[in-house]
Amino acid sequence: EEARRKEEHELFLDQFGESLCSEISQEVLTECIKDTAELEIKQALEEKAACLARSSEEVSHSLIEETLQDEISQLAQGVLEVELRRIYKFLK
Amino acid sequence: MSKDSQMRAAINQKLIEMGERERLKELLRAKLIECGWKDQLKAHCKDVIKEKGLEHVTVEDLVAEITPKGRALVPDSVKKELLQRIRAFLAQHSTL
Amino acid sequence: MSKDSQMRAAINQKLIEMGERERLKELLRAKLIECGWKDQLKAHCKDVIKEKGLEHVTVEDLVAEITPKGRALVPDSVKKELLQRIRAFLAQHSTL
Repeated sequence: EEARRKEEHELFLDQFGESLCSEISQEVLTECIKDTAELEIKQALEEKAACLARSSEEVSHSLIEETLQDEISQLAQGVLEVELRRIYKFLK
Repeated sequence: MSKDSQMRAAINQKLIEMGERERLKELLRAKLIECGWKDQLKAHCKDVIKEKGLEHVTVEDLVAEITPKGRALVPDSVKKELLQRIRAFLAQHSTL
Repeated sequence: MSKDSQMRAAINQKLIEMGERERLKELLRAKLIECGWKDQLKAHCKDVIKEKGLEHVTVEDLVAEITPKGRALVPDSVKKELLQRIRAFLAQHSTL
């Protein structure tokens, strides 16, 4: 009788242990999975925003550089032509 | 309430009162980091985000996608260790 | 292609598709006149010609000489305004 009760108790502890293990694992995994997903999305969004900010600055810089090159070239040509015409007129 | 249910309720209460439930959860969290599970899950997250596109994926979508692999990736050794801790506690704190 | 290069290419494409790139260049040209940049650089040009001598200077020489100052003379407020315009455009039209 004693042995039978002991055996029953051991079986109960085994089964209960397994179900508790499963329950705690489920709880921790659900929590970790959700936290990880949230963090990864947050980090991805932050990285994207940073990339967009950097790239916008670079695009802006390129646009300025391109425009300056055009303007400087035109300006230099224009000023030189005016000076040459002035000198030519003076010489005439 | 059956005798078994009573015993389960009593043990659960003891687990909580003695802080052991929290310690077991902490142990599992630590083991999941130590064995590389968390890093594997992060990598899987990144793959899913890349595949679906960041603008198309919500937290709920991502959780649904990564959960099967997340559960499958838990090493047997980690489950075994948790179970051993639980059994040790039960052996100490449950009486016939 | 790096993520940044891809993003830059995508931004440029959007700006071009919607005609915004041309509008931004026009805006910049107008600002460069408005803030006196053009006048300052013209004066600098004349100084360089005077210094080097008209017979010794080509358009290429002149461009090479005045470009550093040309870049330095662009007011920060103009650069800032251009960047803000780009950001506002992307906020409105972005599926990047």
